[in-house]
Amino acid sequence: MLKVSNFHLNLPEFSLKNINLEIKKGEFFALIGPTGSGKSLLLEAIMGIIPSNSDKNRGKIYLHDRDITSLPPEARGLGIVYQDSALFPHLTALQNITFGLKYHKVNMDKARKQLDFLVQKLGIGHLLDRYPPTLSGGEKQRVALARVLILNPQAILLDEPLSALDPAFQEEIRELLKSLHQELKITFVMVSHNFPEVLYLAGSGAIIHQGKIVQQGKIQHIFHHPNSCFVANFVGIKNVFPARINANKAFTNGVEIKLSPESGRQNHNYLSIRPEEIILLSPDRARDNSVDNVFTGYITGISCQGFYFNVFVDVQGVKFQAIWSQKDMADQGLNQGSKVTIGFRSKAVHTFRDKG
Amino acid sequence: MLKVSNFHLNLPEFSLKNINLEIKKGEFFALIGPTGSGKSLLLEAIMGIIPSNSDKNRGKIYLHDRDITSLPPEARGLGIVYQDSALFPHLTALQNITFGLKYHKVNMDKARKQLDFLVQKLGIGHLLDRYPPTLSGGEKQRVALARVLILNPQAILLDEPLSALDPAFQEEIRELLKSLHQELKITFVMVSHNFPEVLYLAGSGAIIHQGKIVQQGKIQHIFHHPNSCFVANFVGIKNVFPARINANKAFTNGVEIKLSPESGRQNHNYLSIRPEEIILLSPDRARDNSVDNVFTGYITGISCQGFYFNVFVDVQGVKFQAIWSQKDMADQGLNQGSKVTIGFRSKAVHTFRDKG
Amino acid sequence: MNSVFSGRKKDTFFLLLFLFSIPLILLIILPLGKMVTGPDLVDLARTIKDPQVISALFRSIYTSLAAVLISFVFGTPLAYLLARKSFKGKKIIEGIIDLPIMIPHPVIGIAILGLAARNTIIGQFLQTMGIQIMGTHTGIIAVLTFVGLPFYINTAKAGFEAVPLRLEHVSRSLGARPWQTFYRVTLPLAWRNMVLGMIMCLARAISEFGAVVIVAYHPMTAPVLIYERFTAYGLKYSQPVAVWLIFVSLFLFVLMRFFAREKTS
Amino acid sequence: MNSVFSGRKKDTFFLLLFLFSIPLILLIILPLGKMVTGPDLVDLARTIKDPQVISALFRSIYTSLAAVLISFVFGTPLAYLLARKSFKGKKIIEGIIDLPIMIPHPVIGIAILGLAARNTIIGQFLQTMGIQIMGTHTGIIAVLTFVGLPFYINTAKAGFEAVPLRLEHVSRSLGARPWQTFYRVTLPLAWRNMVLGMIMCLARAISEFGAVVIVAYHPMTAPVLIYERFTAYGLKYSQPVAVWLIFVSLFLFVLMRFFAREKTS
Repeated sequence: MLKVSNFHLNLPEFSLKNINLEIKKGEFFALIGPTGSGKSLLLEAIMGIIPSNSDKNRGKIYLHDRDITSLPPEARGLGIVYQDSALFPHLTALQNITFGLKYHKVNMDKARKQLDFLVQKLGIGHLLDRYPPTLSGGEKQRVALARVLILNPQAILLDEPLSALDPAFQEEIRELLKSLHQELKITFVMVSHNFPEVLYLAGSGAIIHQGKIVQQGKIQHIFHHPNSCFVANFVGIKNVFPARINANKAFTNGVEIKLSPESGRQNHNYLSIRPEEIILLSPDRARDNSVDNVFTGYITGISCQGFYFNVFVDVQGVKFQAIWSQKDMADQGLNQGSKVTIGFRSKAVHTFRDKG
Repeated sequence: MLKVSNFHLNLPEFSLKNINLEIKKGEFFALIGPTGSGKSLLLEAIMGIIPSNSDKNRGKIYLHDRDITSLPPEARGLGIVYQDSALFPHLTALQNITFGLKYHKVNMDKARKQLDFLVQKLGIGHLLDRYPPTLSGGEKQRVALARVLILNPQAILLDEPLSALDPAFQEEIRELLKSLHQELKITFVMVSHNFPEVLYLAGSGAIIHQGKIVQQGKIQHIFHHPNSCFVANFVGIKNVFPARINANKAFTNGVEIKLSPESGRQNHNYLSIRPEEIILLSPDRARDNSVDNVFTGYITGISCQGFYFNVFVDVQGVKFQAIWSQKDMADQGLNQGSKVTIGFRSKAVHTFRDKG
Repeated sequence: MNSVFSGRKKDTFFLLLFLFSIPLILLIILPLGKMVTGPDLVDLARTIKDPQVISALFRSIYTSLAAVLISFVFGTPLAYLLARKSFKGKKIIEGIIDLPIMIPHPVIGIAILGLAARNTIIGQFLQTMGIQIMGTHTGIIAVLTFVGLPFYINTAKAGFEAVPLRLEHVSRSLGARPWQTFYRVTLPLAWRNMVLGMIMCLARAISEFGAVVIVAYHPMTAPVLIYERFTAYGLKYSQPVAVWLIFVSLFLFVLMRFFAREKTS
Repeated sequence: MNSVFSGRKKDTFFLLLFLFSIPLILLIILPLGKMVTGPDLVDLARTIKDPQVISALFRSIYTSLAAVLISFVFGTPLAYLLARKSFKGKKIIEGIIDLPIMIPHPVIGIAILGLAARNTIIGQFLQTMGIQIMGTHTGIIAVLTFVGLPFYINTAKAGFEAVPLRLEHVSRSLGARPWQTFYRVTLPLAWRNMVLGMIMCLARAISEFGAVVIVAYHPMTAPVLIYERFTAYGLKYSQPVAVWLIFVSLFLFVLMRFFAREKTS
């Protein structure tokens, strides 16, 4: 539906290189990357907002097979919502929402119905006569969403829509985006650097690093099967170890780890295990048959993260990091220095090749 | 050690009201509150940075029983680190670090040793000749910490030291602060609106709301025993219900909840349970004797939060929210609509009185 | 003035700063204050009935307004262009815009007169069009536009720059073309600066003397009349006219401060 | 200029803006360009050997430098005070600082002369001190300080405001007193704006004519000399002096653009 093909963009101080994306209709797609990776630049390029000091050679962007590469933003049929809402400060919430109507051939009756629907859905009936500076962050984002939604764009681009909000509003707007996506089947393209948020909202996505797409696919797949150390660290896989891999076994620092039978691992040189996959075994359940990697080690560090603990376990010099609940820890009376038995399924061990 | 007594501060558009704090030597103390609650204003007032349009009547601030209320910032013996580091852009990292030395009577040998120690401890040896604009966020915060630490202030004030950093740097600086506090026994006063971060670093703290301190004490105590709906929501207790309380029982929407024996509950009208305290019981363990509140309900919502799920369970119209692991959910094959047995200890139920 | 030091006991530093800056403030207010209070009301009343004074004041006002209008019509597009686009030669254009502030005032007059000299292409073109510079309103307006222009363009440009680019992008994304975006988003958010710029341009134009006196001693604008009275009759006779011109300038000035203040609040 | 439109096919809007703004750019560069290229090199060479021209140029430069020095010494504390403190009457002081921009130039001269009139307290005080205004360098410097001052103060103030207050707070928290903070933090970060302000003040002072001609026809500053040559001998004889004064102004101007550019990069 939205397709970016061999897209390049060179700015004096930064460039996007050979971007290829394909986003399906009705999908919630995430462009994920650290600050300065170029993700917002790519989003604006899709919108048609290209810095004037960029060059000309820049591949193609298609929307429903229509080449929109050289169309101005107003002719693309896309909508955008920024983290700071970017509401027009001199117009009321209602005037903001209806701003775009006169540039679109819309039936006024239909538009009025759509407006009523959105006002109700977004819960902004009481805000319509107010000016943006008097609105809270969450209220601003609701109005900004209404302003875009009323035009029925073919896709809505979201530029870190939650990052400028207080935690309570973040949750509120996140739920709202989820329900808009599920109920109205809108195609969303969201830029974010917050992985939990992406995991909650998006179905698929792409990781951007230094202007290049380094991995794309289903979010759950990226989350569990990173293809490089950068992605592994970025998605919060704390256990990333260089390893020598030999058929269904991996050796890291002398520790032998069983792998699930799988082909194509010849060149792999890293393994990764998500910390929540590493479970605490009680001594009597140490031979749980679903867990085929079992090790004994010592706790070298515990840090409380609210309702769970990050626990560091040293197994023959390999430092595993696990996430265990308060209850897990209390049941066995664990402390710094305690001897523990840990385990993880061979299926939870992911391997990849990193050239770095 | 640091004591704020009956402190008031009136600005045209905001005021701090009757602030009382007592911070012990070597403590990591957190001032916690939402955006605009006045927490940074209080921190700057402790530092001696008072907006010039404030009034004069403003209680007392003591440092080691010395009244510092009317001392200028340079005479207070405190240090401050801001979220944006506030390094001097025209000076190298080293010049930034040594900036304050000439205003303090320090033995140059001692200062040099201290510098070597800090450079090594903070890992900034390779940055000393660089100018702040060329440093990353995490590097800037390390230099800013060194600049303050080299003067051995009696306490270090931290103004949201992590909030401007990328997630990876946040973790790095958080660990650094933890280890500085543990190894050097420095007194820290940190402003934050991020509860997990506070929980990780601070021992005690105070919650500020609209310029007033609404609760103070040990962080763990605040976290589990909020004294108002505002604090309960702020610290992320998702289950806050109005309740009629009768000796050791509470009734909320007709559901009877057992309480642990405790006195002084006569006027309480709310109860709260942290979501991680609500555990999923397998039908065969439904009479686990440590869990004395057991209910059967239906799952009305599941939201994936990365490595755990937020699950909403409806028990006779009371909507409980629980946090369960992927494994918990998978073991029982739970989905939206599934019938589940949940339980929590009577000790996990906290009650309080809210006037609102 | 006391409240400079409120809330702090030891603000000696700022007190010193303040004491040190008193001479300059006196340098400005003493001469002006003395002059405005100098002439008696009878003199002032008699002066404003003098037809020569009235026509000079009105000539100053309407030639200045014409310069403002020209600056507005042609300067607004340029200000917006400079605020929004980066292109090769932009620094040079910005430099050219600032030039009139730097050029000595009689030199401006001489340069503009020189342009109309009969032995040049431009001069011959102006002549065939029937346009006279020397001693005409056209010449005065050209000179006043020259000196007032940078004030309008720089102030309007600052106003356009203060409108977040993102708002224009959002407007485009909602379907508005560039000029629709300019009209519905940029203009309403920048108009206060544009008005401020026009007032500054007007004030600068009304106060100009050195360039005008070269291009047109007659017909007389107010500053030229003041100069003539001073040289012909001395200080005392020039003061009442000067006071009236100051009143006009002060009125513009109060207007300007009003707009400048509203903007920041 | 082509690159205004690169990267976009349909930037007709900005092309139109650009075309519309051409007349103003021509209004500035045509007269100046023509004048600078007008006089032949022989005329220019002869003019610069004229002792009267040399002494007028140098008088302009050093009286202007004196005005800059006074503005710097007394204006810096005021600029810092205005940038950092909010107090009752601040708006009024800012208004007073801006006044000289608004006041018609001959009026400034008349006002300053009026101050020294013998029948006033200040006039008598000046007389007992042996200070003359009329026809002296003192008078010229007073007038040039009056007109140049706002340019220095406003630019320096903008420089001070651009230094984050937080940096000063941090400096204080590290033990530096207010003046130590000013010297080690504020000054190094704001000096570029201060220099820029001094250059603007200098340029404004050098270009002044209307106020100077009232206070001191003799000794002649360069703009007065140009005016005299124009009235006595006509356009052709005033141009070479004007060109030399433009060279001085342009030199200042290039300096100014250089500092202004460095600041933004």
